Amino acid sequence: MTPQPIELADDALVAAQRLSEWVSRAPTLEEDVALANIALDQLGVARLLLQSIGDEDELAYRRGDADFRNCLLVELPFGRSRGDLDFGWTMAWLLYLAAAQHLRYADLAEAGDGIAAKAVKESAYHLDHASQWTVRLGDGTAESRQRMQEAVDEIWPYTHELTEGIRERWLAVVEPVLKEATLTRPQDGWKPDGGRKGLHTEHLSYLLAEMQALHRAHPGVTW
Amino acid sequence: MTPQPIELADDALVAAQRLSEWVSRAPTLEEDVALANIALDQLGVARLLLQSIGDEDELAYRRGDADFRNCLLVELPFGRSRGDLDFGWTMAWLLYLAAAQHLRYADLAEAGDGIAAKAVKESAYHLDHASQWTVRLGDGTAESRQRMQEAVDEIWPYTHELTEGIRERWLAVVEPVLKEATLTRPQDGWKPDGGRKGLHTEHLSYLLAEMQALHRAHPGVTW
Amino acid sequence: LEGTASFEAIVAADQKIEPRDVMPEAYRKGLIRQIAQHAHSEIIGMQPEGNWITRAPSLRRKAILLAKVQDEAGHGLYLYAAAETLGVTRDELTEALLNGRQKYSSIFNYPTLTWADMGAIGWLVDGAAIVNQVPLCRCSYGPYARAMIRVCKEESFHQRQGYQSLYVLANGSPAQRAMAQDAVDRWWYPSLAMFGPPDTESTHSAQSMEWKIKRFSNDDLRQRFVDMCVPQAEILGLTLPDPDLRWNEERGHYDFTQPDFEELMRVVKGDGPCNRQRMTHRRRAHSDGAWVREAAQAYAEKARAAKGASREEVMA
Amino acid sequence: LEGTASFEAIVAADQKIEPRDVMPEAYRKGLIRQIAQHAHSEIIGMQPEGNWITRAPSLRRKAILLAKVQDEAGHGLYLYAAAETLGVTRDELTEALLNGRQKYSSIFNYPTLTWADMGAIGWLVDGAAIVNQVPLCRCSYGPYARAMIRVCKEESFHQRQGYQSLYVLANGSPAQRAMAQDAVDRWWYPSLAMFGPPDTESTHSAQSMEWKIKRFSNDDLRQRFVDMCVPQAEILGLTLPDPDLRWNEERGHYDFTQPDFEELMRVVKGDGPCNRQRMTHRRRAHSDGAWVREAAQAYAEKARAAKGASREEVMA
Repeated sequence: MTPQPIELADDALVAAQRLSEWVSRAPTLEEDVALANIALDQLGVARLLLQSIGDEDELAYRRGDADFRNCLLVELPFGRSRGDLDFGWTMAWLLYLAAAQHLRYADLAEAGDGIAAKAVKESAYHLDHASQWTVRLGDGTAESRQRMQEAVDEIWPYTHELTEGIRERWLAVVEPVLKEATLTRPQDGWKPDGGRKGLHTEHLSYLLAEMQALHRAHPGVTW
Repeated sequence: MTPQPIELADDALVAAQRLSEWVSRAPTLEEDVALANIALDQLGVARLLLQSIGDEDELAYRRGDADFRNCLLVELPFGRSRGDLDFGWTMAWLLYLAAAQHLRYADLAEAGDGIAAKAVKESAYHLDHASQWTVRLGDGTAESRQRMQEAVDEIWPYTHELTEGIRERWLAVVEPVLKEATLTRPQDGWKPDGGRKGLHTEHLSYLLAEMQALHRAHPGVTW
Repeated sequence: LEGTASFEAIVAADQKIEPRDVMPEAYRKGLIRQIAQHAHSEIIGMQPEGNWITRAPSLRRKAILLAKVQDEAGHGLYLYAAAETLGVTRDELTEALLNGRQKYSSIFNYPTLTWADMGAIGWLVDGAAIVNQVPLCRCSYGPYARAMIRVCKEESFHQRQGYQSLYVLANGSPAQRAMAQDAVDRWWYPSLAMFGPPDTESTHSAQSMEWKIKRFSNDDLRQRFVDMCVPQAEILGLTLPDPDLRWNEERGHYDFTQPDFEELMRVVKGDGPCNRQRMTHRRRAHSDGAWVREAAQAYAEKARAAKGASREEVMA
Repeated sequence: LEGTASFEAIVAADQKIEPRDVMPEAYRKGLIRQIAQHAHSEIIGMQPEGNWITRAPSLRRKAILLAKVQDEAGHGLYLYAAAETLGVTRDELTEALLNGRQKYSSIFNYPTLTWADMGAIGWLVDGAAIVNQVPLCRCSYGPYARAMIRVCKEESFHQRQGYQSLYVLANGSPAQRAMAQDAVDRWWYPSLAMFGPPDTESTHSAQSMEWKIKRFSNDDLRQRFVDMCVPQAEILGLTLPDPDLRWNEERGHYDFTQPDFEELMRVVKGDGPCNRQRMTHRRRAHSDGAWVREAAQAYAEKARAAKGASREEVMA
């Protein structure tokens, strides 16, 4: 089953919003550049997809959380609690997300979709970036391995919704990375979902409140 | 100089909003009760004062941050960064705030103000609560002393704006508490202000965006 | 009368067992389990409602919600105190919550997604809690029964506030009305599940009945709750999400669709939408507060020592 | 020609000094200080603008702002690389920023209070930066001059975007217009202060001029900036907050009120509205990232060792 454009758009938009939290807070200056770049790519694809559906700002700024169709994974904070910003967690999240996006976009590009043809190249870079960091952190210090294992474990349950219909192909991408990173592949178990039906976590409404506050305070104007 | 009702109202309202962040996160269950109680008191006084000026919800939910007249101290996060929630920091903040509010309300109550007559008793309790914790943490463990000293030092600059016109009387309340807590009384130096003119820190617009998001999303309805 | 015979006589006479009375070990253990689970539920229950305090849409509603969540912390305090009369410490109970050995009510493993959830929780969740808890005010263990009287009084106040808040939404703008209906749709079955598994599968029940801890069966209480809610839903003008809900003249009760007990068991076992989040939140609050509790203890010890020293001075 | 004589000949001939050339120690040190301060300013400068990325009011503006802040990180990278050619490491420079020994531009110690600040910063702050920096594209030190060419190109792109964004606000709703005017009111004097103290009080200037690092005096650049801004403000339809601003026919320049240099000195010394916040943010980002940098280094060492080992195997 192919995901709807709004699903892919909301995945990318919410991912861009989350990634923006990293601005000026990355572990290295190179990573500040890289994370902003990935956020920009996600935002760019989100805009193209939203434009293909309707008015991008209307869709981004005027819908409530129950109208969003992103999977739960992208709305999670980068750590166990709201406000957390853990780099290992972010890389595990990006590994999972980019691997899925890359497969989805590749399928769509093959079917002749122009937006996906652009997006597939970018997501290949995101996947590569996240894979490299997963390996470095998994096979780095004792502390980084422990943090990375915890991150890949904690986010894993949310990958079921993310990879609906492409699970096997996705596993074929992700498992070798975890292996190279000397990390234990998490067990399947709990499979939270609901995002595609608008049933989100408690995190999304906070994310959207911040994103939409200014836009909503000035209805109908041009920026 | 007596502060305007809107200044006292906004101090109490923003303080209540900040204190609400503690709900279900306090170090002990007793403290969960106490912090919620103090937040409720602050909210109660804010409501009475706002009602004396106009429509409480219009004032609380429809003004932007530049229209708020609270002092900068109350809008600070409970720690060095947005999202922090440090208990020692909170108690230092409350010690400074409650000492000032107690003096202000006492003056107004003496001049016959009914709202202040209620508020002065509550602020006496807040002051006592914060004083006790300041002493416990200042004179507790090595870690708690260090954390408490850092908190009293970091928030101190913001007390100049808070105590305009009552500095000496305020010092006469606060200094003995710091002394009993075996803490060093911070040096005067930097004196940030602007809150009374609507020039706030970068923190206030985030606090208000969260507070106002739902109300603003449904203009003109009843709750 | 001494020992267990005395215990049975007291229970038979509908008198209260008090902490110093002799009681069967299974009675004591069962009560600890039940009171602790109840206390933990109050503590964890602060989270889903606490989630909306900073965003409450009017100052009046913010004050009401804040007061309610404060009451929940207070209920936690009474209930831990009641459990402590049975010979456990609050620290032990806290530890049992944090390590997952003791449970809390599964209802709190669902997310609060909109403001209307505050109304629906007040109406349905507090309503179900009251139906469950009112009989406990007459339970055989004195400290628990007395704690429940106080808890139930406050809960029914909360329940009315929740209902009233939902009523305003149900009679508000189309968006508010939709929000209210959506909340009821999401909270109805989880509320029904609060009464536990069907009587055919319920463990512990017979013994609890005999000891007058429990006084009605799960299914009886669930039926009572449904019968209470249907007319209230009509007044609200909201639909309960059960197409098979209808009055059964013969039984003198409403027929209704049972909740999905398999889902209940999944949530109890840890796989509800928010189990991990609630536990992480609780554990983090506990560990973030460790330095504060240690400091308070260190200070108290110093103060005691100083008092002792000055007493010695006086004596010398 | 050798040594300092060669250095002076190159400077005199308007040629570039390159890293391997001999240069006076004061030239090297002064350049390090200046380039480092410039690099640090790019890094700290990400914060005030980063503050509005998550709240940008349209997706297009969000993308523009995100790209701009990304460019600032990129500028930081080129500039640290330019400084490294003078024999310092990036770690040393980072340390000097974090411990406060080296400074960054004081303009970033003011808060960004509204979205209009993004426009005002683009127009005024980037505008002032460009006026300051364009002459540096011809400065005597090759790596710095080349970095500045790239930086200035991107900055002038940002400046146009900021101006355009402010133009939309100035021509928008009354609330947007008020927001734009307020932002200009707050950023005007801090922008004028970016050119540094008046020439009468400026240290280092004469030597920098001689060495062709600096090519115009602070006051000349400030005047150039004012002359540039006045007609732009007219097009925007916004007022610069200076009642004494007027064209002086005789001088062929605008007369204007000087910024409050005492305030500038207070901010430079650490008592601006956001100095502590900016430094805390930077220090926390650095310390939060320590485990990541350590892991990357450990991994790189393992990888090198493995490569070495496999080479040994091949050789054996």
